[in-house]
Amino acid sequence: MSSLVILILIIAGFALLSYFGHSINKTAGNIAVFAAAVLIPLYWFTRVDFSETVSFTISGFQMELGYNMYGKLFSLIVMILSPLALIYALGYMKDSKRTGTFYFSFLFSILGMTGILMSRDFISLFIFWEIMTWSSYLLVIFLGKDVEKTGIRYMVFSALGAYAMFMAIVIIHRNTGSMMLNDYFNAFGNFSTGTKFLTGILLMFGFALKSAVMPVHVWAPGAYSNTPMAYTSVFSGALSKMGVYGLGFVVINLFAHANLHFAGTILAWLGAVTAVLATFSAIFQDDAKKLLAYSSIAQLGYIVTGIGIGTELSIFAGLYLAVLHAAFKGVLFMAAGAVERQAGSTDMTEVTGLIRKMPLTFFASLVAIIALAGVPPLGGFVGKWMLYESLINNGNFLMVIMIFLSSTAAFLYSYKFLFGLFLGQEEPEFENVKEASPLMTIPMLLLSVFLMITGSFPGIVFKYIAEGMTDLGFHDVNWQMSVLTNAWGDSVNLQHVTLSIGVVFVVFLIFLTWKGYKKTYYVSTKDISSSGEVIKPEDNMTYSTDFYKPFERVLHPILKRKIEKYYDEFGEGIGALFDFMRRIYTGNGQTYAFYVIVFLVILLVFSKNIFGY
Amino acid sequence: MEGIGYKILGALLTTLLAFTVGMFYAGFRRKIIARIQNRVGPPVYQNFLDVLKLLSKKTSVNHGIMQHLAPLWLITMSVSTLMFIPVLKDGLFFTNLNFSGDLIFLLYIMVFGPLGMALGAGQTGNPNSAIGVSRGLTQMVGFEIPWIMAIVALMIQYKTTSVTGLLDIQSQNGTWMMFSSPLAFIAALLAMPGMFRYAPFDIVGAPAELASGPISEFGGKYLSTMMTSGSIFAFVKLTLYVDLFMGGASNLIELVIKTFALYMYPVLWGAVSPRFRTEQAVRYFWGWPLFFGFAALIYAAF
Amino acid sequence: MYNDKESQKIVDIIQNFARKHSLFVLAYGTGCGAIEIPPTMTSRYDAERFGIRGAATPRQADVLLITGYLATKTLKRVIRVYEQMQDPKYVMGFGSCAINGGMYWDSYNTINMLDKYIPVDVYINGCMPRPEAVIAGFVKLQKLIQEGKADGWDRYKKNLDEYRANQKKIITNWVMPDFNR
Amino acid sequence: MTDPVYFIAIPLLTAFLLPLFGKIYKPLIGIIPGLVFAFTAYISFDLYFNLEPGKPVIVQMAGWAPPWGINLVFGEFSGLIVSLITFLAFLVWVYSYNFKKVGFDNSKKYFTLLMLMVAGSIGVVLTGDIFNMFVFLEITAISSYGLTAFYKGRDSAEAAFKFLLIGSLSSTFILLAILLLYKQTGTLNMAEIAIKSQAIDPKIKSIIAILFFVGFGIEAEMFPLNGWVPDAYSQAPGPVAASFASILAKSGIYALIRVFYTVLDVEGIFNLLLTAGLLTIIFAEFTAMRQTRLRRMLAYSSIGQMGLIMVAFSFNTKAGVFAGLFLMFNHAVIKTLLFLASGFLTYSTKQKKIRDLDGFGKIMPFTSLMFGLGAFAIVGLPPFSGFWGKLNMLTATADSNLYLVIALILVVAVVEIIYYFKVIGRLYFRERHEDVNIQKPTWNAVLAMSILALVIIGVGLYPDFITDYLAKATNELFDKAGYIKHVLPSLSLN
Repeated sequence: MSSLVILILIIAGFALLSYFGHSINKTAGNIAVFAAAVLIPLYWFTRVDFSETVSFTISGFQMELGYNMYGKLFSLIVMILSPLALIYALGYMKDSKRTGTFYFSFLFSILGMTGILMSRDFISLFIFWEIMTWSSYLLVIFLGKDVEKTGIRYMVFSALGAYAMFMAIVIIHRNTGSMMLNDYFNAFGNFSTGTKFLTGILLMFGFALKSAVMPVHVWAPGAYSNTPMAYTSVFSGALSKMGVYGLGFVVINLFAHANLHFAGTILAWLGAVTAVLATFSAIFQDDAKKLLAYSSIAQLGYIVTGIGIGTELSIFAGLYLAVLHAAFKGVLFMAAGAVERQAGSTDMTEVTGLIRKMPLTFFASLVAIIALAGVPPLGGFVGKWMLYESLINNGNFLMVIMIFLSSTAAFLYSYKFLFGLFLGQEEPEFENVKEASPLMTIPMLLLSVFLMITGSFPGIVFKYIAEGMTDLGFHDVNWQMSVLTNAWGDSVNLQHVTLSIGVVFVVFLIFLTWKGYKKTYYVSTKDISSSGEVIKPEDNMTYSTDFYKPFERVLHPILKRKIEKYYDEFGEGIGALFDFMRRIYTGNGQTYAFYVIVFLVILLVFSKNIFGY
Repeated sequence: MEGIGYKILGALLTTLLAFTVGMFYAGFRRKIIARIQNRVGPPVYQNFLDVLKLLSKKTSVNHGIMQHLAPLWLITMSVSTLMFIPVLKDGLFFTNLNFSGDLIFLLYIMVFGPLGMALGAGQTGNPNSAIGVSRGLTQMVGFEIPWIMAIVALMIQYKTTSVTGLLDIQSQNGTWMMFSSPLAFIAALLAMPGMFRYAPFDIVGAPAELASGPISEFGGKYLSTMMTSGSIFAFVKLTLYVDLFMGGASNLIELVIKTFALYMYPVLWGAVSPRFRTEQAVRYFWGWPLFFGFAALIYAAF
Repeated sequence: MYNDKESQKIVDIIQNFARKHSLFVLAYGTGCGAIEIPPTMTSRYDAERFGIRGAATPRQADVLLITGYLATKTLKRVIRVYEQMQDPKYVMGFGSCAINGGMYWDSYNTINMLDKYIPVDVYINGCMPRPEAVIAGFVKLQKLIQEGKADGWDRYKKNLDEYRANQKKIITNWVMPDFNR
Repeated sequence: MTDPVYFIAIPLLTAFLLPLFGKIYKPLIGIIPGLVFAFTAYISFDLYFNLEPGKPVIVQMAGWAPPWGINLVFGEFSGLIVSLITFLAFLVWVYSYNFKKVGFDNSKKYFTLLMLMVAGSIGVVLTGDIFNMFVFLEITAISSYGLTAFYKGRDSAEAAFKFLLIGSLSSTFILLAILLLYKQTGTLNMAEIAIKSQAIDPKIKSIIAILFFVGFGIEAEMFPLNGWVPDAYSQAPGPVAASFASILAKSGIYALIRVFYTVLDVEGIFNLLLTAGLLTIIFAEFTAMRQTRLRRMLAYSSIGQMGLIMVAFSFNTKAGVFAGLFLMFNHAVIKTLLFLASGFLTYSTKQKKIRDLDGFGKIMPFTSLMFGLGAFAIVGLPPFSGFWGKLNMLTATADSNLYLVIALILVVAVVEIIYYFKVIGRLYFRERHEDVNIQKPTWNAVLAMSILALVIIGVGLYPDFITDYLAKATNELFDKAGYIKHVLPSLSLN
């Protein structure tokens, strides 16, 4: 049997095994999950043959599975992030109920993602897409919070996206008679203009929705923050990348080849607007999970912008950011989950001063935040740099400014996240908080090590991206292990950067620590200069409510219009319409009989119009 | 250019130069403000004494590892940024690593320090520090935008993103960019006082309301490191402006004259200004500076 | 204990020179002397020419100015502020109130001798001292620092028990964090 | 042994003899119908799998050859539907064999009526005589009225009365149409009418078509003729609602298709069917969304599915018919599962409100799982059978260049997702109310639901289990000449 099919079967098997294992007892289930976390990537890395294809025909539709290098790049994200998240989940979900369902859905969503990335035809793509959607839906509502609002919103928007794709798929089938992706790409140039736009835009809509592009992002904040954090790291890190994956091949394979660049530009603009507005929203969140959710949307905005611009460097940047975003957002959601589990809340106005209680979690978050903010010498900078350079080289100066605005404003929420949870005064309430279990910290630390390495040697990721881009039609992409170069020949040598920062840092670290080492005292966070007043342990002086109030005042004119409100109003309007429709069924027999007669009469009267004689 | 020894020596010399010049500039500032207020004012070397005194404090306290590291981040940022800026156009000692970084990189590395500083200030648990950080980050969003617009305008106009490249273009053309792209210069100039955090943009420190804001829990060696970093960073910013808009400098005297002239602008403005509220500051930056930034971009692109 | 200038090491001389010319002042302005600080600092008398400038928090400050009488209630705060300052640190007592209670010598809620509770390096005479006197006090302090004689911080550490005993006589509900340097 | 006559004869006979059996030995009332359903299912499968390609089994009643006698035609199309009906009837019996609310006192009534309904439906599908079809339809309808009023309550009676009112209108129109047809052609045999109908005055033919359309449309739950549906579905017992969806509605749509595909050749009727189907979908699904009671929601959803089937058949293409058949299969299997599961879910709640189901996932895990599975399948999520139906349906629509219809169907599918997932959300992710009494599903109900679930998953994973049969049935439906040739070997289509 083909290794691809075996991979799918292994994941499905582990899903069932975890489910039934958990219905026997927790240990059995956890062993199954752990085995899944180890064996699935092991199989993928060692046994899966990437040149293999499997084709079969179901119900008259030809289907084909097989990796290409572009899919492999994204599979890499899935196959590295998901097992880590699974291991994390073993710690995170230790005391939860219904863990069987959780791991079942978790593994099924991995199955969906794996399947999407190896699909070479629309049918299997759609099938796996839908599997991914419903399994993630089950996880979104897993905690039972806001089932009606968030869950339904997620499902409705996912369905809208999926069905847009579905419509595109059947129209493609109508026009090409085939469901293969390649047939579509090859035939695209010969389509009529209307069909080109219809299929392209519908597909783009479907994928853009998954990557939470404004204005169809509204499902994301609730969905990301309601899901158990163990899954959200995958949700935001890997699952949303499926949208990016799709956008990549739609925008590049279709629009670029058919000279419809402006469609990509529109997408890029949407991405930039998303980045700015989502960042602004993230700044004013009080819940760390919501903050991270909006931040995810913003980061996806960068990625989408990179993809949408469609030059070599910008796609490179987009894909690199996609990989990096998976890593750092994975860490951050895991960290938020660890805090939630250990301290009981992620409300940044309540939780303070955990740094000394959870140092490892803090360290991982710090690394991730630096990467997120794009500050050298960590990996995030590389992606930001390439994105800016590609935009500047391309002359998209307004978009550069928007991305800059967004990423400068990103410092605000980055800081707020670290400050809100880990810094500030220590509270007696959190006196007994312990560091999270090694099952939770080790995945975080592994990912942060990855982020640190990419700061100096992004080439380890570039290699796969360059391979993947051959499938988008960019052959011989130039990359170096640690030198970034733009189209104008300007470059940044990351090793010099790391070296210079590192040397200066170490020199001054030694100086600052050595100088008066014995006379440097640690004092508690209650010992602050407060006009001589002695702060009692129960008084918390940390400033965390309305943290960015001045900025909120500045942005008030922008922020007061919430797109959710329009959707809600639209929903209410539709609801009223439905209510009106419902009135047709009065429950009165005579009325129904009357309808029948009227219908008959109408038909008879208009029979000439209907039948033509 | 060859030889690792020269490189290290050059780096040390540059740092020393930046420190000295920055310290004297700060001293001049105090002196000038004093004279404007009809006072005698401290001697111009006063800041050296301050740093030395703080360094020779016998004890120091911190509230945890982040506070310990915060001054470190600041000075690392200042010195590293300095390494990637061509202090003089060419020469053995003062160009350092400027060939391996570009403007975007500089923009990003320049926020490395403030972020670390903010984390350290956050750990102290002092509400004034947190308020200061909140204000500082907000103000940063304000001034970064026109400043970036100016820079992007230059980059688009001259098709290079490296500082060295922009310097070369200026020496080839024989004109400074403040004349060849005046709109960008105006935008950058209007954003500049925000970067220096002098009045009317001294909302972060604001001794009267925030008890010096983020640094309120830092003393002794920490404060001295931060003051050192601040003076180096002031020099870095001035040199960057000079490199970008005033044709750089080919010897130290030219550099000092140009930077000092430029430095007088935020100083003198600050000497006679009260303080903005945070939102007023952001609104200021998103007003005329933004307009000139847009104008510069449009001028550059078409 | 009192070092002569000759017996100081060269490092100490440099350090003391820096300390002397860079005095960051934290004014504890509860007494009437607080009103004398602004003229001292501003154009008329311009203390900055001596390197004296205000500090916002005790962590950064070198000199603590006790500007007049101290109520028993505020003594606690003064001690707190003093202990938060970094060594070496100096205290200046303003006016008669800080020396012996002044016109409040028999008041039930002011302290009479500041030196019993925290070590005072320089007293400035007067009720209140004019800015000229304040500057004279600073010059005196500078001289003491140069000579290494401004060592109140050292005395406080060495005789902490004695100071604490005195402080606890006044402050009955003692909830201060320990001072253990 | 395997003769199509048994389909009708045995259930009819047993239905009337059932009270007698009950007199002999009471448990026989439960067992005998099972045997009968098992037997009909057996013979229908036996016949169906042994069919020679393109050669229907034709039975002449009472020795009269058509066109004078009544004949039964068990072809690839009708055979498929009959197999489906008998199979589901058997499962409904398995489920309701000891359904608690069907008390022993009433169970003979219940099974009598159920058997009558099944026999009638099979008759409708198999018969080759249009008047006979009317008769069978009446049998089905009348037994359905009885089943609707089974609980004897006020609401049930009202529902049954509405059903009766609309149903009698339906009968009237069909009868009128048959009369007109007979007047014009002088025959009642469908094959012969098919030949002669081309000669009918188009005006009269259009009137006949309209009358048939409205008459069968009522049975097929077409908008705006479907006022009876929600009441009947929600007031009848759970298994009865299931059999309405899987059996009654199927015979209605079958009759509609048979008449318009084979018997009458009317231009324009398919556009009408398309319009009616779309209206049905829109109104039913949008109404379903605002329902607060589970049964009514399912009933409206069922109407919506029927609308979808009508749309599929209205394309008049092979792909369309294939998709329509797939949808019929899905609707029959999945809706039956949903109704069966809802029978236990709403067992002890008087109002049958959706909000009473909070947290049932924990206390009734199996039934909730079945409901969830059915919901996943009916909204068309892979890997369940509903997906393939929808896929075929949409490709057929696209092949007919009806892009707006695709959009409409998909928008409606989103609506469907909303209301089904609301229920799932309540079932699994809400805290349950304090005072709920539940009824654990009996072992036979578990068996029935499991079989249906397995069919759904099996077809979902590998739809080719059934696609061959559907394709054959499609071909047969379009092979009008073949049908006539087999039924009336003496005549031929000129």
